[in-house]
Amino acid sequence: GTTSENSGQGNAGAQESECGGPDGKYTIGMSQANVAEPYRQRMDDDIKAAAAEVPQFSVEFADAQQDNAKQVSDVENFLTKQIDLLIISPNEATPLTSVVAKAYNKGIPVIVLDRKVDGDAYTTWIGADNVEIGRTAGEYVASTLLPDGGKVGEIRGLAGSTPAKERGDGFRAGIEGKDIEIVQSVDGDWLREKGQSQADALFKAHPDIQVLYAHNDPMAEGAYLAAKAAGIEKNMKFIGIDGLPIPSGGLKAVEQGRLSATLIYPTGGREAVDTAKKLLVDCQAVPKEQTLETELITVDNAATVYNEANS
Amino acid sequence: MDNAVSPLVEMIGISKSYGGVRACRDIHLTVRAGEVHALLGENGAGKSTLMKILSGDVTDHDGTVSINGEPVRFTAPADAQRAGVAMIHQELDLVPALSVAENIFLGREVRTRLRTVDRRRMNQVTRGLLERCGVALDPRRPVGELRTGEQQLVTIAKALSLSAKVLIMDEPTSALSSAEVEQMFTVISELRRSGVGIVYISHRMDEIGRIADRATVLRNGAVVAGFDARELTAEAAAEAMVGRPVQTMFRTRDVDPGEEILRVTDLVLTPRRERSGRREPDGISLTVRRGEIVGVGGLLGSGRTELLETLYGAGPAGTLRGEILFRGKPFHPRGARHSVRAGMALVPEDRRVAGLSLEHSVTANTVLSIVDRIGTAGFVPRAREHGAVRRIVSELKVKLGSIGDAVGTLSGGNQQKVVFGRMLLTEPVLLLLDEPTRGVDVGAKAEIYQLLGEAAQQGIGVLLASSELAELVGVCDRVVVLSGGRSVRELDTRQAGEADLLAASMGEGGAALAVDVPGGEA
Amino acid sequence: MSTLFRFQSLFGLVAVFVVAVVFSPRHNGELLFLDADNLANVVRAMSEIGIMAVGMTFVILVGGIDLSVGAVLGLAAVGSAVLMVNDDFGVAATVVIVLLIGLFFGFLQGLASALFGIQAFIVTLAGMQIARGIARIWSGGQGVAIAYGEGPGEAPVAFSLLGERTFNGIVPIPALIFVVVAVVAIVFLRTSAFARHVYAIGGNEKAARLSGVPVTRVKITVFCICGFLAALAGIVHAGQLNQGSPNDGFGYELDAIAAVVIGGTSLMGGRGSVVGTVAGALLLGVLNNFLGLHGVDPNVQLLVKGLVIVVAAGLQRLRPSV
Amino acid sequence: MSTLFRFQSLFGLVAVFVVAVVFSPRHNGELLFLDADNLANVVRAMSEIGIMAVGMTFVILVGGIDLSVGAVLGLAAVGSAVLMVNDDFGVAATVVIVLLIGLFFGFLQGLASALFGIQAFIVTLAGMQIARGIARIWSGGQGVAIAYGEGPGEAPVAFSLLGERTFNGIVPIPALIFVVVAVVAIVFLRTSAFARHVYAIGGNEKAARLSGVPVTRVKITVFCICGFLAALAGIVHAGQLNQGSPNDGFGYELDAIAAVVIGGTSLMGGRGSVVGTVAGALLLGVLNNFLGLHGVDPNVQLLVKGLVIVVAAGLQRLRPSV
Ligand SMILES: Nc1ncnc2c1ncn2[C@@H]1O[C@H](COP(=O)(O)OP(=O)(O)OP(=O)(O)O)[C@@H](O)[C@H]1O
Ligand SMILES: Nc1ncnc2c1ncn2[C@@H]1O[C@H](COP(=O)(O)OP(=O)(O)OP(=O)(O)O)[C@@H](O)[C@H]1O
Ligand SMILES: [Mg+2]
Ligand SMILES: [Mg+2]
Repeated sequence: GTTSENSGQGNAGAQESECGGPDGKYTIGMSQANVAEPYRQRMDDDIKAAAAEVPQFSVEFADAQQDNAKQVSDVENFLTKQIDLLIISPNEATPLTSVVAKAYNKGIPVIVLDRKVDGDAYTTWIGADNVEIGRTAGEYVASTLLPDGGKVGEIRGLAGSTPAKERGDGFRAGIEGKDIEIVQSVDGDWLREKGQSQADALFKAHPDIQVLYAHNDPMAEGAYLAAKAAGIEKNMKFIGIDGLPIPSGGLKAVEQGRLSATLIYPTGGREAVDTAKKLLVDCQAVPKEQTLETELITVDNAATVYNEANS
Repeated sequence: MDNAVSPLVEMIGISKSYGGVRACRDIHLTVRAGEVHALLGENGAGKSTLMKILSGDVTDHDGTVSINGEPVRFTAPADAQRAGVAMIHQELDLVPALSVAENIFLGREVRTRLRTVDRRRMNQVTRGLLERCGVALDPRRPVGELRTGEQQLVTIAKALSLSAKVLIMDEPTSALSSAEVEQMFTVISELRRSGVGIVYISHRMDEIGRIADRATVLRNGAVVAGFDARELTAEAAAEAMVGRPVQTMFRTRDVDPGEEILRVTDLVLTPRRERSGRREPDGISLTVRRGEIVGVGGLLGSGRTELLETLYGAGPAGTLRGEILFRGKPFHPRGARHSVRAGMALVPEDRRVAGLSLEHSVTANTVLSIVDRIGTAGFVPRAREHGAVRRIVSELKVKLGSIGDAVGTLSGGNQQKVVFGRMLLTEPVLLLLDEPTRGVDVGAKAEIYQLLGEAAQQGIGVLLASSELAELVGVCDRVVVLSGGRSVRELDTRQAGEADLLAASMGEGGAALAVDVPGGEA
Repeated sequence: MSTLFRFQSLFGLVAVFVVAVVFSPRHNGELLFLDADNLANVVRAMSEIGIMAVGMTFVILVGGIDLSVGAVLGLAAVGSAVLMVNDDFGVAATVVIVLLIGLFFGFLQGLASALFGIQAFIVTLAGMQIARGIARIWSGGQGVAIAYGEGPGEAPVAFSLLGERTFNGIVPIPALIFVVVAVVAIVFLRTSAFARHVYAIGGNEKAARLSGVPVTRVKITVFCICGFLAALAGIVHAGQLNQGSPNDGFGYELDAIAAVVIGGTSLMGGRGSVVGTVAGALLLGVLNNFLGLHGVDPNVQLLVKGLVIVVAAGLQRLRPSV
Repeated sequence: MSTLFRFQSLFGLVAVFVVAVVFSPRHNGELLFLDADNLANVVRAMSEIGIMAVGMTFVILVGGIDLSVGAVLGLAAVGSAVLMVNDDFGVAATVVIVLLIGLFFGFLQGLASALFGIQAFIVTLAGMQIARGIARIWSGGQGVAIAYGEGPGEAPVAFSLLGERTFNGIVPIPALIFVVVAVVAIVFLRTSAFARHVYAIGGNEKAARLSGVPVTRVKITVFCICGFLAALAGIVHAGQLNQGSPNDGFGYELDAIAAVVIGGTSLMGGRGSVVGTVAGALLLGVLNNFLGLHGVDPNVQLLVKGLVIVVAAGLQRLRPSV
């Protein structure tokens, strides 16, 4: 974990490629871990939209379907085609490290999005901090929703996945020292329907829950549906994470009052294209790490943020 | 000889039940070295079950089996084979995708020194075995490409290859025509001379007198009689089996045939894709009138089955030339459903493969062809359905516990009657029968012939393909003889006998007579 | 004997149910498992799988299999959402169109399998990918949210009924739909001539054909039924979750097949019943609920479910064979 | 005729290959598809599926199916990582233990299916869940990273060979392993008595039993072979990706089955060959590569692959039937 290495310079030593400048045409390969997660589909969409504004860029997408091995092949195919820049949102770190290094060592700039790879054989990493997001959520619950303490139910992401761990740990740090009890945690596998059926059982066992914290918006929405079916949705508040600016996303859910709050987990898609532009067109250096800020969304700012993101 | 002291095989007090059915009850049976012991009995009498016990296929039985005086208890067919007992099964049990040689040596492959399969040696030995059975087949051909009769010969060769001391033959000739049967009898005589004990099961009574030394008759799972086979007449054997004198096997009747319902002229089928093992119609002409039973004769592979399948629309896709007039109108076979609706009905050659869903009830199988017609709005009224089944079951004298029983638990002959009954329920005007009495006991045969007569009486036309000369001569009014997919001759059974039929099938004078049948190449 | 067989297919369900009752967690002395709400939840949670499994039963009875139902559910969910939200169709029109899509998809698969003789496993494996691909393209890859109201971009409120409960707020509508589908299928399979053809084809296809059964037509029809019911499940899914996502229903086909097989229907065709399938689906539902109520570790849940499926299928073997 | 049939199973592969060459994208006039590195990548990418598909061929030849191979691959990958990294086993010991685990898992499934007569589909569907469950529990739910070195917590460097290429850095080791496995299987299936028994059981199980073929033993053995090869694929997987994760190999079983079926092996058993399976796997590999090189939209790729699978399976139907 290198977190403080904002070196300011792209690792120019290993970088043999020359910046082509504004006259070139550039093919960017975007290797996505999977598009079944709305967040990642939105990442692709953001990249597509941002790249459309850069006339020198054309982007090709590959979908690894949650399979590390397929993602390795996808990157290999990009290398065969001799792309000019690789954007990768890795399925997992270790399995993709060597193929990313291979690309990087061939002189292809590599932008790693969201999940990292091991070592430092890449040009830049862009992503958000899940622990930070979890902590923000916890602090919001402690300060605003339950200033006098209370009971919280948690619906976690897929057991064993890193974001689930970090979003859980961060939340606990955020409510540290307050009189807030997490009465039960269940696994929702990131899925809306799983969130719903798990919440069915959760509310059965703990009808007195005051806040429901879900590791993503779809599970929070599922829990809301379960509460509504049980007729107790007015007795509690729902918080999710992701805040995707799409019609089925968390921003709309907050705006329409189903969720009390969500925290933006930025996709980094636009930032990745901006970075690519700096590297290929503007011939500028980029920092090794670019951490994206989260934003707390409540009914006050939900509509504004949604419209901004889709303008 | 020591077989006077202890017989080759001694089965004592053998009993075996399937659920409520007692297939064998306290049976005693001995087989001596160098004898052919015929096992007779109606369908379902327990012959196959008894022999499956001897060959280690059925193992949960009561009673003891001794080989050469040694009590044995087989747990698998392989055990029995090691002890020198081989069985030719009633249902041809071969693997279609494997070659003839691979089938013969299945489970006992010849290996090279590298432990790999020694194909050359296996093919060589197989060639010899097949020669002994009087058939020239390439040992490398997949068995699935062979005709039923050829497959039966392969199973015989397979049994020979075991060099067994005891050889059980369960209806080995049911798919063979007379020439192959003769060859097989030669083989059996050889085996007998070399001291092999043979158990021979057949429903063809004429065979018993010719080759058997002794005969044991089973009825309802129990031994009811033992004979010296040389003194056994077909009538006496039949009576012992059925328990009462069997009425005249063949009908004696004189019907005035009515209008013509089928006229086939110069039928030729060119299949879209060649399928090996088939002999498609290649110039067939014949007619069938109401109330008439027309036989289709010919040697193994002369194209009888293919003719019936083509008429019924159940053969392979292809171009038809020539003309079919059915009930006076041109008929274009479009598939079984279409033919059934038009008034045709086919009783296929192999009831297990093409006739019945063995796990399903007698009811479900019997009404299958009319199930979408007996009700309204696509629903099946139970009462009417059961009524129809009960009526046909009692008309055909099907022996069963209840009509809800799985059809697979019936004996072969009764299964055949169920297929027959299903087709009768469709009220056809033309019945196409393909070897309808194969594996059927004398009693049931007589009943089926009677049914045929009654059907004809009611104005149905029948086209009957058979390998049994006696059946063709005894049951049919006329017989059309096929050879190589062509109709080569037509005989009137009032004048011609079995010998004429055989001669015509073998093609003696066939070339000359082919002129009788117009067309052919045209 | 056939009574015994039917009884056996319910045996596993009863056993699991009893275990769930006996070991139910308590709350203020009440058995949580037997709570009316909880039981309603069990049925609601299984209703989509159950509806699909009923259709699957038909396909399996003719000796086929349909791996595409999960993807068709996703496609139908997407279709429901897109048609109502983006294209402003009414509920009735949407439902009809989506059901027809499912039916047509089943039809194409039936055609490929019955007419061209390609094995159903492979046809529907491909169909699964194709349905997912279409759903992804149609939805733009994202779940389409269903908001209710009168305006453009909003779905008619009537559709939200699918997320509601009736009879004093106890019986979930999806559960009711499941029950109706099951009852219709049970009656149909017991009394119709079509059902006889289905069983006959599964029992011996060649014999059925020679007996005049329209084999190809029946086979195509069962695939149509299966596609239709998968689409119905997809509509229910969209209504329950207020969203249609192209990823919905992932892996559901295996649950549906498991329900059918646990219910005693043979994958070789020719034997089985919808009653068994319903029992199989409920067994899986009770099992899920039981493991969930106890908060069993999800990994252990996988193990337990695997074992229960094998044991349940093994019990079926005890039925009398011919 | 059997030559023709063998030719036909390669026909699809040749067709797809020719299309891939003709429509290959170019770079400086070179055909990118025919680039040695690219061809090596194609084989490398298919090597795991290929190895599993060889084992699957045996199971399918006896009329069975094994849905658990993907999960067993994951279990084996986890096992390799955990044993070397956490438990400090050497490469040889690890490989042997993991292969034995795969073999034993196959053995248990074979036992349940052959001895107790539970349908292979359902046994291995359950086996799939069980293997995943075990893998999750064993790994703690997380992928276990494999770092190389001499210290504790590091895997022996020898294992990293699996990620390397040989013969001037051209031929990937996994591809080599795949070729060896395929050649051994082809020779074995052509020459051994065991293979005759496998075909016989698939073609007519009753006939095989009556001929004295040890049916139960052969059936259990093919499941052992399949489990063994799935574990081998898992080891290769771990070596290629430097990690063993319990989620690895998800859905691979369907690719493996598709490779077998495209290769002309009948799911009914009794007919088919490993040559065909290899051709089927390569066809899928070339197809993936072709679609990837052209940057075809991933959703459209789903559609195209589905269609190609159906067409390829349909082509197999043209072979002469017996
Ligand atoms: N597997 C089985 N399950 C149930 N009943 C059976 C089974 N096999 C045979 N039977 C019954 O046992 C009895 C004897 O059958 P078996 O096959 O021995 O008769 P068979 O004398 O060989 O008749 P056939 O001349 O028709 O071949 C019959 O009533 C039959 O229905
Ligand atoms: N390889 C095959 N492919 C398709 N059908 C076959 C094949 N082999 C045999 N058959 C069908 O099975 C039937 C049974 O063959 P069999 O050897 O019993 O012929 P047969 O009845 O003695 O001769 P005939 O042709 O005179 O009826 C064949 O006539 C044919 O219809
Ligand atoms: Mg018999
Ligand atoms: Mg014939």
